[in-house]
Amino acid sequence: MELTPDMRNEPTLSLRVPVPRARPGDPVDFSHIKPPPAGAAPRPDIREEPGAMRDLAFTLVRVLNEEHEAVGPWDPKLDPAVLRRGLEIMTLTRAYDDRMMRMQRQGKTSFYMKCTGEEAVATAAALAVDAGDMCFPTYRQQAFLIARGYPLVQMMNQIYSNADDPCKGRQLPVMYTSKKDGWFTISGNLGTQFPQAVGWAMASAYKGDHRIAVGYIGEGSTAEGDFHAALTFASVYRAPVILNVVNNQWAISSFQGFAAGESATFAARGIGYGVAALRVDGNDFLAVYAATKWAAERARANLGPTLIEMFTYRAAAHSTSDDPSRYRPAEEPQHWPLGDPIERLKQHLIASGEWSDAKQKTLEKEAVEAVRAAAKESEAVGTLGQSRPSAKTMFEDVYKEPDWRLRRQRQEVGV
Amino acid sequence: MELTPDMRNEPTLSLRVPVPRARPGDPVDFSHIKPPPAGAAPRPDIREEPGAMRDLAFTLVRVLNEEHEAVGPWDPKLDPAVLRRGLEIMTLTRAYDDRMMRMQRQGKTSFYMKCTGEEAVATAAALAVDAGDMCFPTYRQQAFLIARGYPLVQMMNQIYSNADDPCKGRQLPVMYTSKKDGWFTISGNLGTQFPQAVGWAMASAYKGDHRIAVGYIGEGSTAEGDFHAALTFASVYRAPVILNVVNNQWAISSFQGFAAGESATFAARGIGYGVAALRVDGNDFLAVYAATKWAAERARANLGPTLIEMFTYRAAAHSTSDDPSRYRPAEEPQHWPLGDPIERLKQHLIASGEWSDAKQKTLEKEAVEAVRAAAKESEAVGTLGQSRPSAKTMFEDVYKEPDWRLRRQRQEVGV
Amino acid sequence: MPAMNMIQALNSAMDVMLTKDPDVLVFGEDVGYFGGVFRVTEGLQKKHGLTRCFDAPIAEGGIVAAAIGMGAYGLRPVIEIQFADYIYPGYDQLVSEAARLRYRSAGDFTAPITLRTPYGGGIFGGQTHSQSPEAIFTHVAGLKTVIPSNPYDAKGLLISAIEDDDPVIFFEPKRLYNGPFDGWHEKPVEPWSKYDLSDVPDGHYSVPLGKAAIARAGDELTVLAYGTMVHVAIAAAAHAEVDAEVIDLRSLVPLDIETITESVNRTGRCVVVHEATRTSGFGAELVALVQEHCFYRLEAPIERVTGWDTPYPHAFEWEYFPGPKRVAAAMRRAMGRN
Amino acid sequence: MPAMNMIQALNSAMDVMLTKDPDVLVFGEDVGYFGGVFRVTEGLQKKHGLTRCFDAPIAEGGIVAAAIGMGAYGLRPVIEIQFADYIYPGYDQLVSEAARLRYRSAGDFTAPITLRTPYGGGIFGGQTHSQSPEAIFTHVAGLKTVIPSNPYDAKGLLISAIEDDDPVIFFEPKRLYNGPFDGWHEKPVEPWSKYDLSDVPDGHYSVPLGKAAIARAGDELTVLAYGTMVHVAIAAAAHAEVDAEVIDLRSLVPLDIETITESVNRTGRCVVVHEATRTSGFGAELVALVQEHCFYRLEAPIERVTGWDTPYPHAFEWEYFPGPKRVAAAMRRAMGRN
Ligand SMILES: Cc1ncc(C[n+]2csc(CCOP(=O)(O)OP(=O)(O)O)c2C)c(N)n1
Ligand SMILES: Cc1ncc(C[n+]2csc(CCOP(=O)(O)OP(=O)(O)O)c2C)c(N)n1
Ligand SMILES: [Mg+2]
Ligand SMILES: [Mg+2]
Repeated sequence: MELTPDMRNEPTLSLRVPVPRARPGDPVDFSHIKPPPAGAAPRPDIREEPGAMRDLAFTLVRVLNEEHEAVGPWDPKLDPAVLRRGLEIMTLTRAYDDRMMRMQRQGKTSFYMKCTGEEAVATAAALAVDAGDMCFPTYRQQAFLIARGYPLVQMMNQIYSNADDPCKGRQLPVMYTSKKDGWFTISGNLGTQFPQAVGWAMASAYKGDHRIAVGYIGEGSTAEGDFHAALTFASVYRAPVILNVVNNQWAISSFQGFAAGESATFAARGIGYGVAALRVDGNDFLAVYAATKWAAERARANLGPTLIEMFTYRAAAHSTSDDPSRYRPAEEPQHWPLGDPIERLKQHLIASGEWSDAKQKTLEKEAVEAVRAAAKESEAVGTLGQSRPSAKTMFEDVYKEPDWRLRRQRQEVGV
Repeated sequence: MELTPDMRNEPTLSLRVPVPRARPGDPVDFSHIKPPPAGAAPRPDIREEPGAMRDLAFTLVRVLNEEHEAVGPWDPKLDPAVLRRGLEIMTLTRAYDDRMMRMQRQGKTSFYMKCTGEEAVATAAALAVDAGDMCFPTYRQQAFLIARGYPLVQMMNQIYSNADDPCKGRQLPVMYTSKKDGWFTISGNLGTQFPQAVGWAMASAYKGDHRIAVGYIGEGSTAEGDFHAALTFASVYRAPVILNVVNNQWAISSFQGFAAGESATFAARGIGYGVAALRVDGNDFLAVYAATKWAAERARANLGPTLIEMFTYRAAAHSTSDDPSRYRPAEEPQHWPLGDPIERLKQHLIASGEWSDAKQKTLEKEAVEAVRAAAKESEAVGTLGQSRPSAKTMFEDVYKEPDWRLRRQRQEVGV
Repeated sequence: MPAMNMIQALNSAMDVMLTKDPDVLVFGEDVGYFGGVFRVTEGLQKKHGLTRCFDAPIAEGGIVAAAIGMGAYGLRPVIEIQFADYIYPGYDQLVSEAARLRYRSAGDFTAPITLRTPYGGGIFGGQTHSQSPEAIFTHVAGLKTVIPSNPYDAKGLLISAIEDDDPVIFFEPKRLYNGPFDGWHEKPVEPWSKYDLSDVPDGHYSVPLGKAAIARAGDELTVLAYGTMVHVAIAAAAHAEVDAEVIDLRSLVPLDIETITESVNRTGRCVVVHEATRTSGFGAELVALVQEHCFYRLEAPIERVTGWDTPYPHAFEWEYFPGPKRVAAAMRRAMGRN
Repeated sequence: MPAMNMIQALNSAMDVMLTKDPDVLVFGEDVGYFGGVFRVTEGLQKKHGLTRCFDAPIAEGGIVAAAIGMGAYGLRPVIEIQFADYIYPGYDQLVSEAARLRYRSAGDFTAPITLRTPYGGGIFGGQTHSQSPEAIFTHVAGLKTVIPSNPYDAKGLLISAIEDDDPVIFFEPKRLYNGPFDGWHEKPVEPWSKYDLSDVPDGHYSVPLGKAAIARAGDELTVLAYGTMVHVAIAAAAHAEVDAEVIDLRSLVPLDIETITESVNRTGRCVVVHEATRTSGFGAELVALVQEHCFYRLEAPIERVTGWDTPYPHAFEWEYFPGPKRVAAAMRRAMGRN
């Protein structure tokens, strides 16, 4: 006689639902995060087969050690000028974020999203790739756009949906666009831009161009089918693209366990597609720079895509609509074991004699000033509702040319 | 001065499009397939961490050696009665396929799909799991349904969309359904059933049941977002599910390179989700049985999902609408290095003194007879167009109860 | 009876059903510990346990697919899509699978799932937090589409949806969550507690799918509306000084054709309103049905007042939103009074 | 001029465009070496090279997404979805991205992509090889939707679609690939070569989007149709003995409202036909528009003849398909002659 399952002496099944280590009121617990020492991860030749470097998906590429020195094979040996530029951009980004957040609180706009704690992820990447390369960002890579020299005042015009808004008042704040700066129009829909980055890179390859694409996705959004499409297409057509997963541990209130981050690293996703994969300390400016540069070289040499998990932490709220103290210990950000990217780069520059606390103070003041000046200019054009593009523009750009419906609807509005 | 890319001495990018090793007219080339010897792959304890068995995703679990003996740790040590039952089901499946294909050619139905060469994949799995477990099949696991004892005549009634069709003439041929036999209604849409299998398994776990789900997807269809959703949800909720990728090398005319199969194995996809993954010789009945049994035990012990790549070959055309000689060498099937599953199991039984060529001849005759008898019965009810359910059934089962629209539309048809 | 706003009423519906039926479970992005970005599932995890109300991966297709598998097993999953604008990755699973399971298997398998999702504009959400995609579900045989306009109906309809054996897409007018909104956006918002329809019983009751409500009785003209636009239509009637009968459809599929027909045959005039883009919106179906059923009683063309055939622009929210002025103008045109 | 069937005409359109514009490329499932399951891309890879016409992973969402990225770069990708029934996994990318790129970026980025896909029934394809999902695209601002009914238009419209700077969903009536089909399914099929509209020039020409054709001139009644149903409508006119004007819309968005209005205002009667499910089909929009534009000229209710509100059942294909008998009956009803 065959034993049916319930006749066997087996436990019953039970549904497992992930739970983060700490909720509000619990002590912060980052004991599961054990960063390997800086300099420990090997740096393979870009021509190495992805299959030969699978271990890099399970470690953490780190350059800055506890003594703030750059060590190991991934040290990009950067000119101090580049490092200072990185510090400048990150500092400016933080000042910008702070002000825009306050402006939202004051009702000058409807919405804002900070990238606090993640500035290095976008800044170092922006400096490591070429000006012609195209960034397919999420809403948390504003530092990349700032690094490209895009004017703060234009960013603010977008935030305010004012008369000079480059998006003509159509987009939610932070959804910038700037093709000439290599910045793809941000989508409110998560994940969609990741396989588009691959398509853009395929087009560049098709045309015999040199330009590559740099895509971003949050770790929570890796669960979308688009993530899988991006990896599949990138692998099949060996597209010249850098695919960055920004693992900042949280997706609004859901910790990374809900994107299967407890069971494996996000970098490890690359293995199944034969895509080269790196896991990088995202708060280490030098590591981000070096990894991005390596991936860019591979891409430009027709060696195909690289998946990079940028391991970092979302130190601020998800957005102005969010209150993280409802779902994680309020002190969690301060305990993040990989520190703050600005602080770490600053210390490195100080340790190498290129910087000082006083200089940092000045830089911060200048950043606040620059933001204030831009804000003044932008607010003179108008904050949300004070000024906006002509209402007739609302019917433009649906198609290249409006059809009769749109013409008629515009008439109905009387504009 | 910064070098812009085209000033660097770099080659231009080029788009890489995968190309199979042989097209019609070319000599068959399977030189890249190097099956490891039978018995070589280790068999970890089911409690082992998925991270500790990643190598199993890159080898091939094989039990039957060149001498037709069962060897190594994966030998399931099956009772010869089970092996003979397996042989019987596979032989019957092949006879069934052959007849239905001919019936389509004779215009008795609109469409048919064979599973020739892949019979072991579904047959061994069906025998390795419990009767209460739910199979979420593609259109190529008919052997599973046959193994469950589902009447051939019912299958044919479905193929003929006749008056006794359990799907009431609504579905394309081969899209069987039978809940009581643990067989989920087949979808014409690829991939969709894979994450549904995970949901079903989650429900079983939620209810403290013992039953597990067994999902199937073709290697070509792994490119769908549904594949990714299945792996993500299975990993996050540790669902009691076996996720089978049937890698039969082809997806209609596209070889597996278009699903990124050149860059890594399909089993390796599991690694990125921390899902236990096996790559199995799909033409080795014993290996398929053993791997499925192992995965089922893991699932039932609350240890979560297993991804199994069934490495096999689609020996026949994709469907009756297809002609593979247009895109692959006509002789490719005969050269498949892993042989034919029926032949291999037969030789094993003969080698172990449990079978003979004469017995196989008889079995084949009986299978043809059984199919013929069922066909007679089904064709008496009618082939496509000769008989069918009442036309009014067309308006039933859209909802549990038809609304006024459906009642009115039914009246309009006058039924 | 407690005064509930729509959020509380929806929460109560799920609470009641979780208590009553062990086969009901609730999941979606951020719905578990946090209680959802609009707090509609607040407290349910704490009260009913981790496996009965939990978070999901950010994968709308996967959420729907998992729910279908659960439904096939025999559960009654209630899933949340965080914004209706993000429902499209789940569209294939809804159209090709949930909607067809019963039909293609001749009743062997069914998908008794309820998909809740906030829809509509008026919260400065821009084009990806303001959409009204109901029409693309009404086109799909096998799906039901439900949209409440007040707390009482919200709870009763949601309970009906969960108890229904077919898949139901349940759109929640997010602009109405905290109080009715009649489109006069510069007026302060009044909380639901000031309105009768916030008298929501604590326990189990249901409002049947397929039965419209007369939100405002009238004799001069019939307005067909649902969700937020019910309130706009009532405001518009006052503004236009037209004695309009405002029909709150409550469910689009199944549709209460009798109530519609009776009213339009009586008034001879009809205005259809919705927030979604005009072309191929559900208003088109309503116009088609009304002219099919009431042609010989119609005294003026049926008017449609809808969102424009553009995305929902952040800064032009109130030009896009079909507010009381536009609806009133259509009423007056339909009355021949412009 | 060579006689081409619709497959050859479509193939020729792509061949012409691949030759003319190096930024045009073609990809999709099985379209490369094999030439597509309906052979529409046959020979293009061989002639134009591996990187200009190639296979794609089985991932409709990925195919659309890759095309959008290519479009943003500056290419004009032409993608094939193997059956319209399998378009839904790509729906999010089409609705949320392709359709909105230009708008949300204020023209900074565009997606000049053409998506070709065979649609419609009549080939015993069952419910997953017979669907007509055009309506759900016409609801989306930013997309154009085109459906040819004969080889000449097929080529000319496809060239226009590829040259168009906006995303175009191009539905190919697969029942018409090899010859016109008037719905009398028991009659033998006649090849296109017997018809004038198979006179297709070899080289470049275009048929503009947004311009309907009069497929049959008439004075008693106006039929609005597209794709396969154009031929059915013509057959039905003969069967009903009604002097119907059959308008072949050719593109649903943009829609040629003038031709429609002129005709219905003249005939006073209108029948709308499509294969898609009735509720919220594009027919609803057509009815709504006609009654909005021609109300005072209408002498009878506008009739809709459509697929039923069920999936497309394998064995009941001809009960489902809105054949000439059903269309003729509607014509006679509209004429008051039943
Ligand atoms: C398709 C889609 N689903 C859901 C949302 C709502 N949503 C906005 S942000 C967010 C969390 C994203 O988390 P993650 O990807 O980790 O990025 P992060 O915010 O941490 O940078 C969610 C669920 C959305 N915008 N799009
Ligand atoms: C969503 C979807 N896209 C495309 C198709 C058309 N199609 C049917 S079978 C097939 C190939 C599938 O190949 P694979 O997954 O390898 O399975 P196999 O046929 O080899 O068993 C394709 C593209 C479909 N049925 N569904
Ligand atoms: Mg995150
Ligand atoms: Mg295959």
